[in-house]
Amino acid sequence: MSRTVLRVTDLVKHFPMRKGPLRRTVGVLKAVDGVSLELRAGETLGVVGESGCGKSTLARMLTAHERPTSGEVDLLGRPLHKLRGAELRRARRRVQLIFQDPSGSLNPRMTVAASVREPFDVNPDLAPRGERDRRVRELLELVGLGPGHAGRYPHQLSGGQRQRVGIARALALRPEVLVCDEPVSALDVSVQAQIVNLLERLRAELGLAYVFIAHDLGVVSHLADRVAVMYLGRVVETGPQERVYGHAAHPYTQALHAAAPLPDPALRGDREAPLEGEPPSPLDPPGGCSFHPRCPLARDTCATVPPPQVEVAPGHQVSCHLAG
Amino acid sequence: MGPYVLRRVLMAIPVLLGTTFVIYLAVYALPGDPIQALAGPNQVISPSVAQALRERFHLDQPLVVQYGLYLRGLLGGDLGTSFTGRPVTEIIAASWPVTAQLGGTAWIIMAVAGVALGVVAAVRRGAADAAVLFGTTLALGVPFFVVAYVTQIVFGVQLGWLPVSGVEAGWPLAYILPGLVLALSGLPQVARLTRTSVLDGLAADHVETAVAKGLTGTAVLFRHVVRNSLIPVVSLLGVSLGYLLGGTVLVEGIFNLPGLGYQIYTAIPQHDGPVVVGIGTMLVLVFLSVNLLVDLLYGVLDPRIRLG
Amino acid sequence: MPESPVLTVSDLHVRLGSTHVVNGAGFSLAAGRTLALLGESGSGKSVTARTIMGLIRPPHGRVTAGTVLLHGQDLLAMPEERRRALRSTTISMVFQDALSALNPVLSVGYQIAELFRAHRGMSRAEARRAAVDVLGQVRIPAAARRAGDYPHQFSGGMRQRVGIALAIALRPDVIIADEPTTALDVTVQAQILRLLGDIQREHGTALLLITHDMGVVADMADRVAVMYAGRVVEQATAAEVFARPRHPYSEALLGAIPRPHLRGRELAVISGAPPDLSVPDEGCRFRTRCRYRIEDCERNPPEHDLGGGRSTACHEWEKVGSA
Amino acid sequence: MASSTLVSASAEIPPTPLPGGGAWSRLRRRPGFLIAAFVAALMSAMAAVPQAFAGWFGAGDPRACDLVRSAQPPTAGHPFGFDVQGCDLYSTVVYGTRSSVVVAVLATAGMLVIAVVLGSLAGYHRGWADAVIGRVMDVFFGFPALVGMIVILQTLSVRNEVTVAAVLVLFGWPPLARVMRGSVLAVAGSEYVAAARGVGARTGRVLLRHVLPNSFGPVAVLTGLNIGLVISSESALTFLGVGLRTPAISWGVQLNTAQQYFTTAPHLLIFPSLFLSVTVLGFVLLGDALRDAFDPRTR
Repeated sequence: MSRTVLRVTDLVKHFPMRKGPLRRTVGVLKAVDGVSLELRAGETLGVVGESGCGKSTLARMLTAHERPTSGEVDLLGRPLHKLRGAELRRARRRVQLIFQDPSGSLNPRMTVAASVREPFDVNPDLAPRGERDRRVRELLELVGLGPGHAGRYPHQLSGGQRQRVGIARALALRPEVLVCDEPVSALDVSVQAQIVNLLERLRAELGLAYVFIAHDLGVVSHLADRVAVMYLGRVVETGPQERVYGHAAHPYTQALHAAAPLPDPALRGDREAPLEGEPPSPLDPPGGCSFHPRCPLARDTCATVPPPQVEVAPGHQVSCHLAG
Repeated sequence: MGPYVLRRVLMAIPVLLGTTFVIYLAVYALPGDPIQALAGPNQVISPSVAQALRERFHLDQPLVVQYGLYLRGLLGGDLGTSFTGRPVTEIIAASWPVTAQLGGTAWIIMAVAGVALGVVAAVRRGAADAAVLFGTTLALGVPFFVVAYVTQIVFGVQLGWLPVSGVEAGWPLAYILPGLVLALSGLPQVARLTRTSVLDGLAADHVETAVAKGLTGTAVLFRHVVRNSLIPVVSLLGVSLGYLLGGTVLVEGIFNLPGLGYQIYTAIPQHDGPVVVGIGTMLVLVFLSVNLLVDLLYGVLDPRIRLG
Repeated sequence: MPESPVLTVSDLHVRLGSTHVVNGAGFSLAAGRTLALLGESGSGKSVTARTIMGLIRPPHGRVTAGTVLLHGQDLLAMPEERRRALRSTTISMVFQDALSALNPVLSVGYQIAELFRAHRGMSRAEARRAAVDVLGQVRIPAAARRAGDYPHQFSGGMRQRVGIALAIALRPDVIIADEPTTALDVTVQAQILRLLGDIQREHGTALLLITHDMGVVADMADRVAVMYAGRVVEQATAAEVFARPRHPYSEALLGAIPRPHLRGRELAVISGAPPDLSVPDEGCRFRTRCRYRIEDCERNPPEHDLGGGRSTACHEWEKVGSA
Repeated sequence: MASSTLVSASAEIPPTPLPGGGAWSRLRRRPGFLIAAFVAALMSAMAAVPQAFAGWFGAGDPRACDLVRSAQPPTAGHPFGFDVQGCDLYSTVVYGTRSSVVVAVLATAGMLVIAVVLGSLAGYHRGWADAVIGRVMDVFFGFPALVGMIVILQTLSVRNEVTVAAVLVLFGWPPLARVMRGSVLAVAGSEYVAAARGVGARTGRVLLRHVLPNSFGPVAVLTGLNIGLVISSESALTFLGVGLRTPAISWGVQLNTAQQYFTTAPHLLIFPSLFLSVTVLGFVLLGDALRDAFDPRTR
């Protein structure tokens, strides 16, 4: 088994909610509430969940854009959130974030070349001054953009091209891990396929490891080796792709699969009744198992006792009273 | 609604303290002799008057204490005494009705005309829009005390239609011209904000819903466009009162209307500092109170603000 | 086609500014059935829907040609006052983003009651009761109390139920739903789609479902009209399109969706980008990205009727989908 | 068919025309902008080198006065006539441009500096800086501006271009700072700022390369209008007697004097008013043109 590049232990992010002129704290938004994960070199970990489950906050903590309330992200053997200053800047090069909105993640006043060049300018040790332009050209070529695109501004590019620029910029730092936060959700299906293919190819060529975050089960199933399902700030199920897709053990994962419309009219009709209700507010999550108010199988204990984590198969863990 | 009102009222308190403190600092705590500053550079003050004033303003006490005492006096209705010996509150009592009538007239003209012009410009577009934009630019561009003069000469002196000086003719006659001129100080802003706001309103997605519901054009326009668009305008109408209050100094001065602004206007050349500062403070308090009311009204109009 | 159509759009051309957004779109919707209008962004599907509702108006946009027949009457030729009376009563619309589609400063009860007052002449109190009743029909719990709430106080799914309530309140014959679940999470999407399906069955309403999601099409639609560059390039039953597309674009779209058996393989991509619709073009709009391209593609292909209500706009349709 | 992911992107269509980039070319085509820019430039030139303009009709020195000609109407060589002191009104009015424009430029520059610094601080660092700056802004929004300026100016013993400008700044910065704050807030929350941090850029670079260039636009667009309004306020304050004082040559002073003579010598009122109005209008129109060109909503 290959080495672990990213290990997340008990990661928690609570946002105090303040109100009024005195900014009193009126509650705590538990965006991420105790997440532990592991990512091995060259592997793709899919993270699936609905809006508000904390997957974006998780992405921002993995890439040091956000500091956790508690818990640690261990990146290549170094505790990312204990580092400061120059050390932190060096460490975070190894893990880069790909953003969801490709038009928002590029400075509208910088050309493609300037955006991709910025990592070299702020990290002078990456490449000597004279080589930077060549490196920028190589990176653009690597993501499928020609020299003709280098002088353009973001608004002169299509959504897919912008996402390629964002990927090129992240690759400039030679990271080992890319955290992709819904990188294709804003794109049309046909463009989505281009970016998915590109990411797959880069992984093979550069030996990258991905944390691929999405609400779309289909894309994750295509890319991921392992999958983690999040609900209200927690990972409720994690395991190899074929287990989580083929033998989902958590009622929420099962409901997600049932709710996802499949592109095959023949399968219509034999679908289960959709899950009731909507995810509760992370400001006031239900006690016990946080899924119990929507769970079709909930029992009395689910409302009071937090579920234990059960290993139902090798590497396949589920947090549910009914599992196992 | 209750918590919202309470919150707004509580939020007004630091502003009240802040504004009075700024005035206090500028007038009594700037380097130099505040008594001389109040009196102006050329005024000779007898030592006994100066001593009396020094005691009155507690200038021998530490700054915070001074401010505290000043504030207590202020809230107790003490706005100081004119160099003529008359308490400022007395002057205010005698002159506020004129200002209230002038300000009220101007405010109504500004609100009605400003909103109407803005709505017409946004809905009609084309020539109406261009005319409103041109007119508001002109009104913004020509300083309105210049307008005051021109109006006075053309309407009062040349045409002789309306009184151009004093209040003998009473309301409304004596207030029409000065009211119109004063309204000009805020009208362009109101008209322009209304116009942009209605344009935004017309482009809002929920207007398509209203059309898709099969409502008539007027119902869509007034219930779903104008009503929503006026919410930001309401807050500007409060802020615009600030322009009007400042403008009264000029307009009452030029048209000889014996209101609060007129008192400031005549006190300045006489270097009667206490009158300027006292009435100025009074106007600030009026402005703050009106804006508090406007804030509350805002909450009534917009449930997103009220219900958080 | 066996059933009689309630809504027939033919040869529709719409311009927004100098851009020809819709270029000869045509399709028909049978009573009580669901037609999915499928396309990517910029395909003109939303503009087509809004044109049917009469929401595209000068100076922003202009219908330059075409007819929209509702129960045989051309909406585009009708005086505005008659057309207005048909909105919500005969044809209505569910919008994509319910938060922006609802007036933020009016209670949802008021916004629904407005329909009954405008079209049924009900009193304020009667309309209010009717509104609460409709909120109950879309399964909003405690409808009577919630009628007094404002849109921002509802969750995303509940808000879209309000949007549906507005569309079904007056029992129209046709509902146009413009990406009604795109802004929603997958479990909520499933609830909303089921609700739409149930209502359609109960009321016998015809549904024009605008979507970019092939999963939603497979789940909901009886028939599909695939749009590309403002034109319907293929029309067929849902089963037919998924089994054997007859237009290169439909084929490519289907190939681009990740599916279990494609794991570890490259997904099919459509090379290039959609055409610039402000530049006139005599040929097939898809030809620059098409792998079946031949010389004939410089002429815009006619609509080939393949029988059984199936049609495609491709010169080489016989070769498509045979792989 | 699933062939060339990489080639395909390069083959995509050429760029569409810039959405915001055409602003300058749009601007140059507007007659309003050209006139306004001309007036603003002319007035600025007149303020910089009044002697180049004052001598056009022969008499060039505003201080060469002859009480005998007090308040005489226009004559040959003296197109605007004479003021109460018997000075050539044309040259006094020309020289009056200087103090108005100097005050306006000083005040606007001061407001911009404060607005950019405090607005960026509040919008970028949030937290207590934002809270404190917000409360201070609330206090200054709590004044009817002209009243506040009158109260403070009348207690100042030194009143020149600098102190008047300072008081105008004191009451004029909050609206600009609020615009700046909002715009910095939006940019600071954008993903490209996060991305820049992600590749290791430090705060200085993030602010200078990413935040400021993208957030200054809305404030910059307000400067034209602001200069116009400042000139208008300055002349009103001076007119009331709390602004610049004689011997300063200024339109406000001229208008104040003219007040008493307007029935007998209307030219005293007409010419300074005309210059004042044209100047303010020029800058306001300039501001309008800028806003129209950069704000898509107005089109």
